Formats: sequence, C-alpha cells, structure tokens
Amino acid sequence: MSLLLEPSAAMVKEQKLYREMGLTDEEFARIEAMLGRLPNYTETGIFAVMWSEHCSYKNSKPVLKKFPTDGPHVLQGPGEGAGIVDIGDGLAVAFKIESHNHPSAIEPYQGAATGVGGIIRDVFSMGARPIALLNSLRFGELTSPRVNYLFEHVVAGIAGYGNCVGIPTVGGEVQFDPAYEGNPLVNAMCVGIIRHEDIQRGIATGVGNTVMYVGAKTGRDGIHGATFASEELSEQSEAKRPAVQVGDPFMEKLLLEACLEAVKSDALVGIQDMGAAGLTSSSAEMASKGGFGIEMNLDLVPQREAGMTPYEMMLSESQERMLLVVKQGREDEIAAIFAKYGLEAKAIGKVTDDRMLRLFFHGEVVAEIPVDALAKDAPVYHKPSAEPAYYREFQAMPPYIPHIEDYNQTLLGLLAQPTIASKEWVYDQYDYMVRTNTVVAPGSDAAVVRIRGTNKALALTTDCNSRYVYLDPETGGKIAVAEAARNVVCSGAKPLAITDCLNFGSPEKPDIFWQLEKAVDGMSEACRALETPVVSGNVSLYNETNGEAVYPTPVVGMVGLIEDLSHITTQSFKQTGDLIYVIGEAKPEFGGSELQKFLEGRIFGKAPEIDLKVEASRQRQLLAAIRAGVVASAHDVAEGGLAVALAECVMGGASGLGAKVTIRGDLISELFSETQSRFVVSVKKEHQEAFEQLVEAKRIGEVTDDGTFTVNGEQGETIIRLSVDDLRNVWKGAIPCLLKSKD
Amino acid sequence: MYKVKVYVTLRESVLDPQGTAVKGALHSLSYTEVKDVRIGKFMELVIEKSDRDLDEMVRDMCEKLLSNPVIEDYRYEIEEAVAR
Amino acid sequence: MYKVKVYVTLRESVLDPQGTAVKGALHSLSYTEVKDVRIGKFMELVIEKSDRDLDEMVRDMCEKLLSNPVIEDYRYEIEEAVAR
Amino acid sequence: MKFAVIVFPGSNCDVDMYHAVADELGEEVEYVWHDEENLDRFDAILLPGGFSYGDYLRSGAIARFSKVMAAVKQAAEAGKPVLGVCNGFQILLEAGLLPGAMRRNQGLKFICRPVQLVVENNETMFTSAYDKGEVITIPIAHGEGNYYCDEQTLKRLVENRQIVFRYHGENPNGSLAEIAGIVNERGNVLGMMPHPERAVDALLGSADGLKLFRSIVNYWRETHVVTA
Ligand SMILES: Nc1ncnc2c1ncn2[C@@H]1O[C@H](COP(=O)(O)OP(=O)(O)O)[C@@H](O)[C@H]1O
Ligand SMILES: [Mg+2]
Repeated sequence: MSLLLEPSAAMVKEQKLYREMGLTDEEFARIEAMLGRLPNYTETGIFAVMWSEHCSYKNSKPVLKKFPTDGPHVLQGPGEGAGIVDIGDGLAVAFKIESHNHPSAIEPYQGAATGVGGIIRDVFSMGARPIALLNSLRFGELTSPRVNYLFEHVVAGIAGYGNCVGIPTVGGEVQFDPAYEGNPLVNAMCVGIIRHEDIQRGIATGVGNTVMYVGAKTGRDGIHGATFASEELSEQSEAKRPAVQVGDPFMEKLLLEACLEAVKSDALVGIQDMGAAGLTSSSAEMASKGGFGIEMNLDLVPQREAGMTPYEMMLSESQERMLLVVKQGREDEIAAIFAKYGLEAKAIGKVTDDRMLRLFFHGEVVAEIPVDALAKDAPVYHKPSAEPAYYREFQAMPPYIPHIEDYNQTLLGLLAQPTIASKEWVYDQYDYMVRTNTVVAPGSDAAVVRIRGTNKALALTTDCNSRYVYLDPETGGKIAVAEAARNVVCSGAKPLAITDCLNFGSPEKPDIFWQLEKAVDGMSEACRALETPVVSGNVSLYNETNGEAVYPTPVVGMVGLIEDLSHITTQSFKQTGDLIYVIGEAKPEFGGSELQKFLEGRIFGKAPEIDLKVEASRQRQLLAAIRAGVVASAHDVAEGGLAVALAECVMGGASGLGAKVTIRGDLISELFSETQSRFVVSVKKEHQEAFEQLVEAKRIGEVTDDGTFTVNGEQGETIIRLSVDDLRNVWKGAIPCLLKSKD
Repeated sequence: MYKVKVYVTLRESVLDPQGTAVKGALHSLSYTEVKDVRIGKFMELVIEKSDRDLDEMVRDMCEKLLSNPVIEDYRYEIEEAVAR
Repeated sequence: MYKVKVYVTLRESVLDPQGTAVKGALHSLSYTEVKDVRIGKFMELVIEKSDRDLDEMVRDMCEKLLSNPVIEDYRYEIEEAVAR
Repeated sequence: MKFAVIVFPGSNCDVDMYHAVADELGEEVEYVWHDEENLDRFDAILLPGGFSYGDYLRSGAIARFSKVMAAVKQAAEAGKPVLGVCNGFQILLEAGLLPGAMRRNQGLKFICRPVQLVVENNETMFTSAYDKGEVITIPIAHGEGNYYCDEQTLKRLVENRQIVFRYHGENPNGSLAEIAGIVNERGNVLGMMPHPERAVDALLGSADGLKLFRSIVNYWRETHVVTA
C-alpha cells in the first residue's frame, strides 16, 4: 500500500478519523495545539497509541500516585521495565507483573505466550537475568466448552513459551468465577537477578549516538484494528487485517542471552523492549527520559512483510524486538555480540538534541513530534468516582450464617471447588525446575528459588481474592497484600516489595473508578503496614463483556528474601507426633467465602475484616519462630478456612501421615470462616516450649501416622473423619475431571 | 468410506517461527535457493458414509476444531475411498 | 520461482497420539462417522531457479531435514510459479 | 577428567549440566558453542536439554546439523562417553547416533515432575554406581519423550541390553516398552529423557542422578590409570 492511499491530515480532522484510533475530540485539539499544525495520519496514529491508557496511564496515574514506592532497599521504583530491590551481596532482584487479558481472550495460546514473552523482556531489558516466572489467572467456571478451551490453551501457551525460553514457571494462582466468563485475566510475572552495577535504563542520551534495532522483523501484527475499518480502505483491508501476534520463544531466548551479554559492554547507553506500541513507545520514551530526541529512517527497519507504511511500522506490535542506543562509533562491538547469536543489530537512527521524534521514509520526513508531547506531557484525567449501590446493599446486610449438616461432605465439596482444588494439572505442564534452583516447587504457599553463589533464596507469590475486593474494595485491597505477605512469611522469607496488576472494568464508570481508588487505598495502607513498597506494576482497564465488568482484581506479586537456606519452610506436615497450632481466632465471617459460594452459589455481604497491626505482628512472630528453627511447617488460612488449610497441610505430607485436631467454640466459624491473619503451624515436640515463647498460638492437635484426617469437638465427638487418600483424590481429581467431562 | 485431506496453513501475515527456523537451517545446509518456508498441517481423515452432508460436516469440523480461524486458513479435498 | 509443496506423514505402523486425540475430540463433538485421523505436516517452499536439479534438491531436503525417515514418509509436488 | 557441555542456540539445561559437574561432581567442565569443530580436549561430552532451534519442525532436527555434531560423532567413535539428556537425547536420535525417534507425549502435554526409573542395566559406563534393578527418582520435563522404534530395533535393544532405564510404575509419556534411556551398541552413547543433572542435590528433592555422573568418572579413572 502506498502512502497516497492514506487519508490526508485534513481528512483525519474533518472525518474525525482519530476517533477510530481512540482519540477524543479534545485530545485531537490538544495535539493540534501542541504541534501548531494538523497532525498527519501517521502522527495521529502515534499520538493515539502513546495516549492510550495502556501506554500513558492517563486514567490511572492519579490513583497510582497513592502507592508507597520508597524504601531503603528500593533501587528502582515504578517507571522502568521492572522494579529493583537490593538483597545484599551486591545483588538485587528485578521484577514486574503484566496483563495480557484481551489478547488471551481472542487467541488464548498466543495471547498468553506473548504475555510471558513481554514480561521476560521487561526484566532482561533492565540487565537482569530472569530466574522465575509466575502467572495469575482468572476464568469463568469450568462448565462451558469455551471456558475450558480458554483455560487449557492459556496454560499451554504459558508453558509453551516459558519452557522453551528456559525460565522456570514456579508459581501462580487460578481462580474460577462466573465474573470472568467472557473476559479471562492472564497476568504474568517475571523475576530476575542483577548485580547493582549492571542495572540498565531505557534511556537515549548523547547526540549522535546510534539507535539500533534487534530481534524479530516487523510485521503487521497487532496494529490497531479499527483503523482499517474505514470506508476508504475497505478494498485493501482484508489482506491488511491486523494479525494476531504470534510468539517466537526461540528468538526470545537468543535475544535474552545476547542482551545480557550486551549490557556488560559500556558501548551500550540504553535499552528498552518494544512492547505495546512497539517502535513508537520505545523510541519516544527513551528520548523523553533522556531529554534528547530520536531520528529514525524507517526504510532501514527490518520488515517481514512487503510494502509496510510508516504508520504500520510505528504501530506494529510484533514480538521479540528491542531498541538499543549505542555509543557512536562502537556499533560494531554491539553488533558482534548479537551476531554470535545469529541476530542482526541494525542501525536505524540516531540521538538528536532537539527533543523531537523525527521519522524518515523514502527520503521524506513523515512524522515530527516533540517527544515530551508523546510521553511526559500526555493527558491525565481525574475521573469521577461514586460509591456503587451494590456496595451499600452488601454493607447493610445482616451477617450471613451458613448451615452445615454433614461436615465430611462439606469439606470434600470445598476441596473439589476448582479454585481450591490442586492446580497440579496446571503446573505439571510448566518446567518449574529448569536452572535447578527451585527449592520449593509449586504446591506450597510461595515458591522458593535459591540464589546460586549465596546462602539466600527468594520466596515468590501472586495473590488476590477478588471476591473480597468486589464486596469491599478497600478491605479486599488490604487483604490481597496481606495474603501475599503471609504466603511469603510462611516460606521463611521477609517480605521485600510488591508489583501489582490492576485488572478492572471501564474507568469511565464512576462505580468502577471508585473500586479502583478504594482498592489502591487499601493496598497502599497494607504496603505501608507491612513495609512492602510498590516497585512496579501494570494497569488493565476495560475488562468487561456486554457491559459487565470482571470483579475488581488487583493482583499482588510479592518477593520475599530468605536470609538462610535453612529457614526455608513449606506448608505440608512433616512427621508423626509434631504438634499442630493455629495462630489467630475465628470470627463468623462468611461474606465472599468459598463456603458461601458453595452453599449459595453466589457471594454477598461483607468481606472479612483485617487489622493490619495484628497482621504485621503475627507475621513478625511467625517469621522469628521460623528463623529460630522451631517451626516444622507453616501455612496461611485462606479460601475454605481452617478445615481446608489443615487438609492441605496433611495432603501435602508423605503418604501415610494423618492429623487429629480438636476444635472448640463455634464449629462452622472455626472450620470454615475466612477470618484473616490466621496460620496453621506444626512444631516438633522438642520445640514446643521455644515455639510457645515466640508465638501466641493455640495448640489444637498433632500429626499422626494413621493416614486419617480427624476433627473432634470439645466433647470428643467426631466432626470430620476422612482418609487422607480420599481427600487427596478429590482434591487432585477435581480439575482434570471437570476438563474431561466437557471435551 | 471417504478419505478427506485437510490442509491447515497459517494466514499470510501471521508470523511463522517454524518456517523461519527451517529456512535458516536449509540455508546453512547450502540450499540458499529456498526463499520462503511456511509450515502448516496436513490431516487425513477417514469418514464413514452417513446421511449428514459430508461437505458441511468437514467444513464444520475444520472451523470448530481442526483449524484456528484466528490465525489459520484451511482447505480440504474429499476422495471417495474403497471400503476396507 | 517454484512453489514446492511437501507433505510429511507419520508411517502407517506408527501410532499417532495427536491423531488419536483429535479423533476422540471429533467423536465427542458427535462426528462419530470419523473412523481415523492422521496428522502430518504441510510445508510450502518458495525456491528460486538455479542450475541444481530441483527434484533432487527437494528430495535431499526432505530426507535430510524435512522428514525423519524412522517414523515419517514424505511426498512433494512442484509447481512453477510466476516470478514476483 | 574434563567434560564438555555443548550449547546449541536454544539449549537451556546447559547451566544445570555445568553446575552438576563443576559443583556437585567436582570435575572440570567447559561450555562448548555449537560451531566448535574440535572436541579432542574433552574426555566426555554432554548434550543438555532445552529447545535447540526452538525444537521447531521436530525436536533435535535442526541441531543435528550443527558443526559440533561432526566432532560429537568422532568422540563417540573414539569410545568417549557421550550423554544426551532430553533434547540432547532427541538430537542423538535425529543424528542417528542412537536408534529410534521421539513422538509427542501420549497425553499431548508437556510434563514436568519427578518420576521413578528402574536401572535395567547397571553394567554400562554410565550406571556402574547403581545397583541392578535399583529404583531411582529423577525429574522429567518434556513434551516429546514418547520413544518409538520398529520391532527389530526393539528386539536388538533388548538382546544387547541397550535399554538402560525404564519408567517404573506409571509410564508418563507412552514410550515404547517404558523406555526412558538407551545406549548404543558399543555402550558409550547414552540418551535419556529424565534429567539426572536436576537430581544432584537433596535440597532440590533428589540426588539420585549423581551416581550417573560418578559412574562416568569411575569409568574414566579405570581406563586412564595406566596412561595417567
Ligand atoms: N497458574 C499457576 N501456575 C503455577 N503454579 C500455580 C498456579 N496456580 C496455583 N499454583 C500453585 O499452587 C499452589 C496453591 O495455590 P493457591 O491455592 O493459590 O495458594 P495460596 O492460597 O497459598 O496462595 C501454589 O504453590 C501456587 O504457586
Ligand atoms: Mg497460602
């Protein structure tokens, strides 16, 4: 297609073509004012992607400001490819989480795979060696062929990409709820290790320095679809229809190794991956951050398809590409590093001093835009927010009091709920061991990855119970952070910092914007209380189908530091005779609980309360006990309450182990309430005294060797008595069974 | 009995990492004449006569299961085969 | 320019796990008329004219790289294509 | 004794192999890039797992044309121990250094988990430190480990005691005759799908793979005492 077919600048304005690209009339007027002239078609497209929520955070920026982002150990806060936190020994950990919800809804395998690819590039573009991947997934119930298809292919896509690149996928979470039926959530997190001196930034500086392009060729992948719907172009549009992005993990692996070699060279000035809005955002952001300009000759951009226009090249979201700024005259050194991996680092432009993004094509200037207009000076909106009616109704409801007849059946029923059931079907498909550092594999509270060359390890988790967030965004936001910290502490780690992915509906709706604000308020408060600043994150709005938003889902990815490998602790019971303790008492809190969902088929009422002071102090006590070496196992009480937590501890133990506990007080609350800040801990008999001195906890029973899970009441009456094998079969069989019965 | 051959190919504008890798390998084996490689699937189905419309059935199967319409195209050929 | 189509299929004696799974899936979609499914590869190569013998070259590529003779058979078709 | 870990573009268990030999076994080891033509300075060759060339087309199909493979062949002919794990096994099959071929796992899914193996033949240079019939725990992590060969080949494998490891209990991938690892006729080229290099440290769950590496070292010591 030739440029002549593109609408003229006047047409873009008169026919309001910018609207199809996602710009409003006001935004277009603002662009016109900023440029002092009409933008042409290409320039309009560039503005449109840079000013999209995805790139500019124009709706979420004011909210994100609330997050605490500082701490003595924070080396890099939000704003770069990934956040970075010091872990001593000259080492640091770089991590970030990102969503790929919409691409995954359209093409689950490739959508999920390219999501993984993108987040890996974010981490290695900082100069960090990726050491672990996690994923946080939400689907509708596993009762329709479409949902099963999405679930199976998303998991396969994550596996396909991560396994091939050779980064272990060590953890994550999966929740199932009708709220996600039409709009699944696929969030991927990557964690890397870096030496302080190797930290890179996405920055373009030094007039005359060379802009180099490496990685896959540019195709017409993922270019804003609506653009081609215009009448004028309809003849050509079928052939030019934007293509779904397909991942090439092999290319990613080569890029990864080559970039990590390149960052060791002082010829490299800056590096950034081409993520959303590819060439546009990487060049504009690097220049804006550096206070310089960039000039590129698009004829030099490696192209996969014939006849690509500047518009298409600048908006392409082809995967596995990086943009580098290299010191003038030293291009060959960098090119040689890439050549070793069979990659061509191609000079396509240079750094200028005029703070402009200037693009040449066929000898002509086809775009000329101040870089700050695209990045720093993008619009910011303060959207109206309003407390939704549903929230007031839920708050006004009397407490929900469940009724249980058969405790055995209730426990088995809960263990078969796909959200609680074993996720082995998922993580068996992930190579969670490659690079032989995974000390605690998927299946415990947090994954633990050791750091070679030290005696340290990292505990990694993602968490968010979106049902609580829906019922009460502020409380739910606090709980998401607190739960992540609980999981990290149970593994023997001190929580360091978080990354977050805010998955919400449309911010244009005051109800939704209120959810976003409140959730972030709650998260921020918890981050302060637990001393875990937010160092990176991602926002995914407009998660709706047919006007229905998903549950507000602010996923928390947390990293904790284990100071000594001997502190590593898992959730499973270890040996007969160990004493079982519970930290924290239960209250009758069933709003949003698994039990409520199980019995009523829906959730309503109030979310469980959380007192962050109590939370912090219990976490501190537990961690101290773990470090003192007096804890055999530790597990937090989460979905399904104490009964499910105990069952998980015993099912994870060696075959033949059992447990016997005695429960006092209100049975239903004690066993199934989702009261916060509770833990199940087992302790060797010889550590009883030491443990009790360090931790306020109630002893409820002990680990047995009878292969049976027994819960007795105060009078010694049997409440639950089930063989652990039966529990395990139900818990492990639930997801495979749901998948089989449908296809 | 019919023998049905189904050809599933990646859409033209969709990246084909496999094809690219194979082209590279062929070049390094000195077959530099090879300018492009695209890799797709070739499926052979044996289908029993029934009173459903065969054409429609195959089209359905292709769209529902055998190909992924988001990134792939398909075509098929029907051959009558002798009963075995 | 030639367009060469290569078909790689699993040998008859080799069990095809993918084909078996697809057949199962088709049955559960009620296409019980499907008696057998075999899944192979379909490759399209664009090859430039040179003074090497095309037939021989394609056969070579198939035997060395494009198929694995232990489990697979191949066949190919050559079409002359207009230069682009 | 000096080991080579061959690195193909897309190898990703190279680091694990390296650490198993360097840290756990305490022997000399070096990474060797795929375009190296001479392996004379090494006493044993390790082909690691991963996704060489993305495993596009067929696993191992493209890697077997790497320059280094000619040198690997020479090393094999010279009787040096050659061990291919996972993708390394697939490459050895594609290269014809071992008989047979790999199909996709029967369940069509990638599987990562520790599995149990029986040591079928403990009289090879790779398994002498194991007991005959010993059951060991070694992780697998593959999507195409469903071994296939024709009947005659299988008969020969059995007769020559070339089947070294079999899956114990459940067959995870549908592999013919539960085959998890085989050697060539001469006994110096071993291909196996399970990852012994992931089982060298009890901290990570199992150290059962260490004996395999020890066996190689023992063999080398025995055969090199005179010349050393
Ligand atoms: N999508 C997933 N990918 C990898 N591991 C997962 C996934 N979902 C769950 N897991 C693993 O299963 C275990 C249980 O998960 P979950 O019930 O969410 O734990 P918790 O409630 O303690 O956060 C964890 O070890 C988790 O990492
Ligand atoms: Mg937990």
